[in-house]
Amino acid sequence: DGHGGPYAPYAGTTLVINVPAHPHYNAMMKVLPQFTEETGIEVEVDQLQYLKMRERQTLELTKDEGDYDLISYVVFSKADYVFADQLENLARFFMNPKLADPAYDAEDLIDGYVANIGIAGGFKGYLPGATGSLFGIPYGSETSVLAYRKDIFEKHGIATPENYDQLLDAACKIPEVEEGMGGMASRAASGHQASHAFLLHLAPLGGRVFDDNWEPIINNEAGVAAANALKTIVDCGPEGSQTFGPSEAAAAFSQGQAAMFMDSIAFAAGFEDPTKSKVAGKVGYALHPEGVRRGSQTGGFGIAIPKNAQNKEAAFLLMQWLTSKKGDLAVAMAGGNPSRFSTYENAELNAKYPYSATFGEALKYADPDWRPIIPTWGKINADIGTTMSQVLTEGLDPQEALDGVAERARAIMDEAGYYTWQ
Amino acid sequence: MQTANVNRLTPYLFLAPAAIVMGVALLYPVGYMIYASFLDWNPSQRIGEAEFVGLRNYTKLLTDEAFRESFFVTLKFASIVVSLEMLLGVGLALLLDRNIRGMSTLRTLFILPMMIAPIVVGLMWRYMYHPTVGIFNRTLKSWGFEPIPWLSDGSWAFASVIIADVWQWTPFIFILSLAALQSLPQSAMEAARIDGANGWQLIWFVKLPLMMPVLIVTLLLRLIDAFKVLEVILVMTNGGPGLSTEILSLRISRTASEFRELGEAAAMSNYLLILLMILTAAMFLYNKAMEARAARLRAAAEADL
Amino acid sequence: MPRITFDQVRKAYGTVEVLPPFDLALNDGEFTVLVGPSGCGKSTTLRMLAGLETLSGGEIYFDDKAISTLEPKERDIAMVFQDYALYPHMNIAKNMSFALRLARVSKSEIEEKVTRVANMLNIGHLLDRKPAELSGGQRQRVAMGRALVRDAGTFLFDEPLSNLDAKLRGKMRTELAEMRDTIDKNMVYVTHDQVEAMTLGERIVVMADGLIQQQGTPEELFKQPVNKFVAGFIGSPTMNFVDGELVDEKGQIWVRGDGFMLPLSAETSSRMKQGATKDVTVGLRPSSFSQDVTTGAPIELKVVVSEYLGAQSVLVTHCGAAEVLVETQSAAPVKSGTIQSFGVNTDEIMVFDKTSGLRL
Amino acid sequence: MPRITFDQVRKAYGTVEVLPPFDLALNDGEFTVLVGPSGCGKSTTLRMLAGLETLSGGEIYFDDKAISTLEPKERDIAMVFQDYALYPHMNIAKNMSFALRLARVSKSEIEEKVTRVANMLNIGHLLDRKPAELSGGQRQRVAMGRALVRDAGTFLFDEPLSNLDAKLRGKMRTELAEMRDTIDKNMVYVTHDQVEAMTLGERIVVMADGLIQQQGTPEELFKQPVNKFVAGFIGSPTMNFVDGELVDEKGQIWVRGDGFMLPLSAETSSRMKQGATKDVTVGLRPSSFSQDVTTGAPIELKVVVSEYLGAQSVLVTHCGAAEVLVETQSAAPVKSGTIQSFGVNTDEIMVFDKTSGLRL
Amino acid sequence: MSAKTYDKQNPAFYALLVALVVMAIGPIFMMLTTSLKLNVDITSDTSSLLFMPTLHNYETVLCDYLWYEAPNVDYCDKTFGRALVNSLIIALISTALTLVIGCMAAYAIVRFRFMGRDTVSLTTLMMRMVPPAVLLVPVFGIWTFQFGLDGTRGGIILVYVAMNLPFVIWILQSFIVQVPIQLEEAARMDGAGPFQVFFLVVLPIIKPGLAAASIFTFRVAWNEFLLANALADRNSRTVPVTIVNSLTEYDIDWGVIMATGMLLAIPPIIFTFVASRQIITGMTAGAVKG
Ligand SMILES: Nc1ncnc2c1ncn2[C@@H]1O[C@H](COP(=O)(O)OP(=O)(O)OP(=O)(O)O)[C@@H](O)[C@H]1O
Ligand SMILES: Nc1ncnc2c1ncn2[C@@H]1O[C@H](COP(=O)(O)OP(=O)(O)OP(=O)(O)O)[C@@H](O)[C@H]1O
Ligand SMILES: [Mg+2]
Ligand SMILES: [Mg+2]
Repeated sequence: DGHGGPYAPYAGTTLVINVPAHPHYNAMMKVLPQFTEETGIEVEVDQLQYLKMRERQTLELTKDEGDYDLISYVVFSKADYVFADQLENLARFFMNPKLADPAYDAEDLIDGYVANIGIAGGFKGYLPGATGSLFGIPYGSETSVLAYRKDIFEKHGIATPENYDQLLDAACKIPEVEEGMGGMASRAASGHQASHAFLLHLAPLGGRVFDDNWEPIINNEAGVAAANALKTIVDCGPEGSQTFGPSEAAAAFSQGQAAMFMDSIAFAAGFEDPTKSKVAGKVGYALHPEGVRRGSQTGGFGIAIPKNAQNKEAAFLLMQWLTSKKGDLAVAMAGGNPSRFSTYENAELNAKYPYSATFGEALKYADPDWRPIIPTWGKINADIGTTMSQVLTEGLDPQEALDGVAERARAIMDEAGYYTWQ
Repeated sequence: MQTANVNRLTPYLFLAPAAIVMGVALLYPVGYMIYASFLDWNPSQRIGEAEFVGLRNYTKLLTDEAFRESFFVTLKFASIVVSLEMLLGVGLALLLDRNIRGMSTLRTLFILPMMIAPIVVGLMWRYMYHPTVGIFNRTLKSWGFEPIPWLSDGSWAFASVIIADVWQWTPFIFILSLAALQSLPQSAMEAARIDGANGWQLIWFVKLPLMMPVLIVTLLLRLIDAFKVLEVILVMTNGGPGLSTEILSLRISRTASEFRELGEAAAMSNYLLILLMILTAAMFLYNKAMEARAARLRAAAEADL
Repeated sequence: MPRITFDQVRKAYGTVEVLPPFDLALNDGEFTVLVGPSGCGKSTTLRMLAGLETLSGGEIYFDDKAISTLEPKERDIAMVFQDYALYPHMNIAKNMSFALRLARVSKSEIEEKVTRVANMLNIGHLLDRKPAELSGGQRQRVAMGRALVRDAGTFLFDEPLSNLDAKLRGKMRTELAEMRDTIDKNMVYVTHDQVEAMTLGERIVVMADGLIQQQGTPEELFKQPVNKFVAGFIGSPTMNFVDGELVDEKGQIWVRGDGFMLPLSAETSSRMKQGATKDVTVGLRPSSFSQDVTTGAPIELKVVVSEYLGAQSVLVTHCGAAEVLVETQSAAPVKSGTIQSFGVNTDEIMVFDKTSGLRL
Repeated sequence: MPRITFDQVRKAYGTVEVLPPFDLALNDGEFTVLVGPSGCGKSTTLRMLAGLETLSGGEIYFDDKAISTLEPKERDIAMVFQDYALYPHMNIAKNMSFALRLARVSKSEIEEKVTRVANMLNIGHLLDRKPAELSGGQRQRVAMGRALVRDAGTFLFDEPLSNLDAKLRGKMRTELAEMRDTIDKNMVYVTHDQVEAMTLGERIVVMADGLIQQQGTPEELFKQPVNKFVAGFIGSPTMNFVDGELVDEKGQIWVRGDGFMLPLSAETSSRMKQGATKDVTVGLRPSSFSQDVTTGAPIELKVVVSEYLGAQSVLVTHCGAAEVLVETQSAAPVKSGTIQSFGVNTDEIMVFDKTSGLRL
Repeated sequence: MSAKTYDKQNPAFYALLVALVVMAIGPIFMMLTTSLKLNVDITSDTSSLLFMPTLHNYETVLCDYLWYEAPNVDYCDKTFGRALVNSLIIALISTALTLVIGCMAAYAIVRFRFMGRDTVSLTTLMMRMVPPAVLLVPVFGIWTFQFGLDGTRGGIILVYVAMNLPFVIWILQSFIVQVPIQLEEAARMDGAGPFQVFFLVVLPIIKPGLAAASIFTFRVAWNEFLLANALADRNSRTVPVTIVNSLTEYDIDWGVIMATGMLLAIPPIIFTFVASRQIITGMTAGAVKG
C-alpha cells in the first residue's frame, strides 16, 4: 500500500518491542507512529520498569520463540545476553544490502556509547578491540551532568563547580547559607543506587573497579576518595538522602530541597516541566566536575535483536530507523536523549532545549569503562551497593569497607575463572 | 459388578483434579527447585545446561557473611514482629472481648489492612515514611520535633519495616484470638469467678491457657508468613540501608534476579524450608502425642465405668 | 451456712421481664430443688444468687446481709455447672485446688483437702489426668469435688446431671442423694426433671414462666398440688386431665364427663361444695387405676396402645375423645384394641377449675 | 415386603471382628427390635442390611435373592436416622421428596404423596420450613415422613428417638406404636433402650458383644430370660443379682446368701435338681418385693436411700453387702436408714449359674 | 434478636477503640486522600488537610476507559484498564476452580480416609513455606518449555490454583467434617450417586466454608505479584504488575500510584465487607480445628 523501497516486504508486519518505562522511551512512543506511517510496519510496545524488564528479558530470551522482536536492554545486561548467546550479531544485517541503509552514518554515533553499550568481545571482553563486534546500538543512552540552581548559586556568590574540591565545598556550604536546603541530592539507597552513586565519583577521581588483570583495585586511594566524596555529599544533602533513589533525589531537587543534582541527563526534561517542578527555568547545567580526570557516566539503554526474535529483518529496519539521523532528532525533539553527535549540534534542538549543547559537550568525556560489564557484575554491584550504604548510614570506615568489597570481589572473580590464566 | 467398581474409584475421581494440579504445578516445580539447589545455574541458561555442583551451593552459603547476616536479620525480624503482633493482637482481643454494639463492623474494619496487596502496603508506608512529604515527619515537624530518619538509618529502617508489618498483620492475630476468646466455654469463666479469680487471674490462669491451641496455630501461620515477607520490604527499603532489612526471602529473590545465581537461591530457600519444617514438625508431633494420650486415657476411662 | 432470702427480686433482659418480682426463703441447711420446664427462669434465679447475673430489682439477703452487689467470690458459694465447666488445661488435682490456690491456702492443706474429697468421690486415682481424659461420670464427680473441696456455706447445682446418659444419671442421682444426707450445707439444685426433683429435694420449688407455682416437700407436691400445672408436672407417667362437670346427687358429688361418671371422696366433696364452678377439669393419676374393678369406682376405657414393661404396663386408652394413660401391675401384656374395665381410687381424684387451673 | 434372612453374616473392621458370623431371620411384616448395650453391633447389623456397610462374610437374602452387593437404592429400603439427617438446606417438602425427585417421579405424583404423608404425620403445615425451624419432635416426624413417602418394602430405624428429651420420647414412642399397628411393612428398629424395645417390639433381638443373646416376644424376654445378661437388661429398675448357694432341705430347694434364705418355687426347683451347681446368682426383680410381708417369703433389708416418686418409691437397700433395689407402691415416702421387712414373690425368683450366667 | 443487650462501657474504652480504628484504617484513608491530590499538593512542604480534591489521578489511571477526553492527561497508558480486566478474570476463574477442585479433594480426604488430615495440614504448611521467589524460575521454565502456557492467563490461573489448593483443602476439611455423615447416608438411601451426594447435599451445606475460602483465594490471586510478573506477557499482565512497572526511576507520581493502589484495594475491601463474617469463621475453623 504505497510503502515502497526496503520496507515493502515487511509492510503489515507487527513488531513487538520491549522497552523500559523511561523518559526517553516515552519520547520514542511519540515518534513511533511516524515510523508506522512511513513503513507500514506496526509496532506494539511493552513497557516495563527497567529492573523488571531485565528480569523479564532474562526469562524471555531463554525461550525458543521469543515474544519480542526488538528489545531495549540496560547497559549491564550486555554481558549476560551476549555471553548466553542471546543477541544477534548486527554484522549480519549491516552486511545485507536489502536492509542496511547506506546513509546511516555510523561514525556519527557517540563512540563512548557504542563502545559501552553496543560492542562486546574486544578488550576485556566488554570493550571494543580487534576481536569485538556489534550486538546493539545505543538508544536512550545517558551520561552524568551537574544540574544546579543558578539562582541560589548567584545569591550566595558560589561559582559553578569545575572540580571535585569546588563541588564538595559547594555541597556543604549551601546547607549553611540557605536554610532548609541540602547541598546536592544524590542517590544513596542501599543496593544498586548506592553503587551507582559511588561509581559516579570513582571514574573522575581516577579509580577503577578492576585493573587490566582483573585484580580489584576499588580499595585504592581513588576508591576511598570516591567513597568519601559520596559520604560528604550525602551528609550535606537534603533530609533523608540516605534512602534516596533517583526519583526521590530528583524530586528533592525539583522541589527546591537541594541546590545541586548530579545524575543522568535524562532528568533534565522533568526539571524543566513546570507542572512537576518548582525549579523550572532556574536550573543551570554543567559538565560533570573534573577530579584527576574527566570521566562521566556511560549508561542507559541500547537496542538489540534477540536470537529468538521472529521478525528479525523488520526489527532491524526499526532499529536502524530509530537510530538514524532523522529518528534520533525526532526522538530528541520529543524529549529523548540523542545518541548522535550531529543531533546535539542541531540548532533546532538547541533552541528547544538550551541545555543540549552542554550535554553534547559532556558526552565527549563519557567513559566507556565506567563500570565493568561482565556477568559477575550483578553480584559485585550489589555488594558495593550494600557496603556503600553501610558507609553512608552506619559510619563504616570507607577503607575497611572497600577492602572488604575487594576481597569478596576477588573471590567472586576467582570462582568465575578470571584468574585461570595467571 | 459395575457399581462396586465405581464405588472403589470414587475417592480417586474426587481427588484426581487436585492431585493433578498440585502435582503438576506445585510439587513438580518444588522438586525442580530442590534439584536446582545442586546446580550452578544462571537464569539465562536452561536447566539442562546448568552444571551439577553437588553441595557446593550449600557449603558456600555457610561461609557467606551476607547470607549469615541476612539469616540473622530474618530471625530477628520474624521473632520481633511475631512477638509484637501476638502481644498486641492477643492483648487487644482480651481488651475488646466485650459485648458491645457494632463489634462485627469493627472486626471488618480491622481486617482491612491484611486484605490490601503487599505491594500497595509497601508503597503506602514508603510514602508515609518519606523524609519530607511523609505524614510522620510532617507531623513531627509541625509539632516542633526533629524529623526521624525512618528509612535512612539502619535501626530506624528495621523498626519502620516492623511497624508496617505489625500494622498489616496484628489484625490477623487479633481476629483469631477474639474468635477463640468468644468461643471459650463461658461456664469455665464463670466457674473461675466463683472460685475467686479476679480479672488478671482469669486471663492468666483460664483464658490464655484455653486459647493456647488457637494461639499456637496462629503463631505458626504468622511465623511462616513472616519468613516470607517480601514485597513490602522490597518496596520500602529494598533491604537497606546496608543489609539492615535484608531478610532472607528478599535475599533469595535478589540472588535469583540480581546475582543471577538460581542454584544458590534454591539452596537458600531450602535452608529456610528446613528451619520452618523442623519448627512445624516439632509442633505437630507434640500435638499428636498429646491427642493420642488423651484419647487413650479417655478410652480407658469409659471402659472402667 | 446463712439463711438465704430473696426479697422482691426481679430480672429483666432489656425490656423482657423474665422474672417478675418474687420472694423466696431457703432454710438454712436444706436441700432445695428449683424445678420447672425449660426457660422458666431457674438458672437465672440461681445465677443471681451466685453473683453471675445482676439483679434488676430487689435484694438477696444472706441472713441479714444484703449481698446483691458482692462479687461471686465474696459470697462463700460453690457451684456445679451443667457442663461441669472444668478447666480443660488443668489436671484434676489442679482443677479441684484452683480456688484454694487463688485463696493462697497452704500447699499441705490443699493437698490434704483434695485427697480427702477425691477419695470420698472415688476419683483419687484420676488426680493427674486432664478432664478430656475422663468419662462423663468421672467429670461429673470432679465438678462436684471442685465444689466440695471449697467448703463453702452454700452449694449451687445447675442441672448437673443432664449431660449424662440415662443409666449414669440414675447412678449419680443416688450418689447425690447419699451426699445430701451426709453433708450438711445449704444446697440449691436446679433441674427440669421432676424425677430428680422428687428424689433429691427436701424442699421443692416449682417454677413456670418466671413465677413460683408452689413450694413444699415432694409428698406435698404430689398429693396436694395447688394447680393443674404442678399436678401435671410432678409424677410420672403424667396425670391425665379430662374435662367434666360437677354433679350433685343427693349430697354425693360426682364428676361427669364424656364416658365416665366418678364419685368424689368426702374430703374432696366438702371442698367442692363451697366453689360454685360446675365446669371442671378432672385429674386422674395413671396409678389411680386398678385392673381389679372392685377396688374403686368402675370406668371403661378403650386400650389403644399397650406398652408392656415387664413388671407393669402402661396403657394408652381413650376415654371418650380424651387420651388417658393407665399404669397397671400386669403380669402379662394387655392386648391393644380391647375395651377394659378399671377401678378408680376415688380418693386420688383431683378437681381443677377449668379456666384458672387452680385446684378446687 | 421380602422375608429377610442373614446367613452367617459377619463383620470385621480390619482385624477386629465386631460381629462374629450369625444367622437371623426376620419375618415378613413384623416389627423387629434390635436391642443391646452401646457398641454391641446393632447399628452395624442394620447398616449392613441397608447397604451402607459391606459384609465381611456371609450373605443377606431378601426372600431368596442375595443382596449383599446391591447399592442401597436398589434394596427397596427406607431408613430413619438417629439424628434425623434432614437436609438442612432443603425445606421440608424438598426433604421428603428428595428420593422421589432423584427417581424422576412426576411432579404431580410427588406432590400428592408428600401431601398425603405429611398430613398423616401432622406436619402438613410445615412443608415450607427448613429443618432448623422445627422442634425436635417435628423433625422426628419429618424424618419418618421422608422414609414413609418412599413406600419402600422395608423400614429401618436407627435409634430414632434417642435425641429427644424424655417427655417427647414417650410421646413419640406412643405414636410409633400406633404407626406400627397401622402400617404393614417390615420394620427393623435399633435401640439401646429396653423400654422402647419392650413397648414397640413384636419381636425383640437382644444383642451383646456382637452376639445374639436371645430373641422372642417382650413377655418371653421378661419372664424367661436365657441368661443373666438378658434378665438384667430387660426390666426397669433392673433386676437385683445376689450371690447365693443352693440348699436342699427336705425336698424343698432354698437359695441362701448373705442375709437371706429364700425358698424356690416348685417349677424352678424341679429344674434345679438336674443341675449340679451349688454356687449360683439369684435374680430378684425390684417389683417382686412387697411391703406386705405376708404375700411371700420374708426378707429384711436396710433402706439406704429412698427415692420417692409419688405413686411409687424406689428404695436402695442393702442385703448384706449387696445393693438391692426395691420398688414399692407406697403412698408416702419411706424413711431411709431404717430396716424394713418385705415379702418376696418366690415365683419370680430366678437362679443363674454363677460362672456361665445361664439361667438354671 | 432485637432484645440483645449490650454492656455499657466507660468513655476511655471508646476513646481507645477510636484510636485503634484510626490506626487500622488511617493509612488506607491517607492513601485515599493522597490519591485525590495533585502532585503539587503531595510533594509541597506545607501539609494541609485542606486541598482541592481532584479525580485527576484516577483519570490518568483509567484514561483508556473514560467516556470523555480527560483534559489534563497528556499521555495515556492504556495498560491499566487491560490489566484490571485480566486481574478480574484471573482472580475469579482461579478462585472458582480452586474451590471446586479443593472442595472435591477435601471431601475425598475427609470421607474416604485417604491420607490423614495431618498429612494434608503438613503439606499445606510446607507449601506455604516455599517462597514464591524461588518457584519463579522453575515455574517459568516448566510453563514455557514443557507446558507451553507462558504468557497466557491459563498459565497464571494454573499456578494460582495450585498455590491456593493446599490452604483451601485445609480450611474446607474442617467444614466438611462437620457435615454429618448420616446426611450423606440418607442421600444414598434416597438413591443418590456419589456425585449427586456431593453436589446436591454436601456442597450446599458447606457454603459458608466456601465463602471463607473464596476470600482467601481471591486475596492471593488478586494481589500476587512475583509469579504474575514472570508468567504474564503484555496481554495477560495483572494490576500489581502494572503498578510496579509504573514506578519509574525518574519521577514517582505518588498521586497516580495511590490511585492505582486504591483501585487495586477496592475489590478486596468490598469482598471483606460483604463476607466478613465468613472470613472470620473460615479463618477460625481452619486455624482452630487444623
Ligand atoms: N441473656 C439473655 N437475654 C435475654 N433473655 C434471656 C437471657 N438469658 C436467659 N434469657 C431468657 O430468660 C428466661 C429464663 O432463662 P433461664 O436460663 O433461667 O431458664 P431455665 O429455667 O434455666 O431453662 P433451662 O431448663 O432450659 O436451663 C428464658 O426465657 C430465656 O430465654
Ligand atoms: N469404622 C469402624 N472401625 C472400627 N470399629 C468400628 C467401626 N464402626 C464401629 N466399630 C465398632 O463396632 C462395634 C459395633 O458398633 P455399632 O455402631 O454397631 O454399635 P451399636 O450397637 O450401634 O452401638 P450404639 O448403641 O452406641 O449405637 C463397636 O465396638 C464399635 O467400636
Ligand atoms: Mg438453665
Ligand atoms: Mg448405633
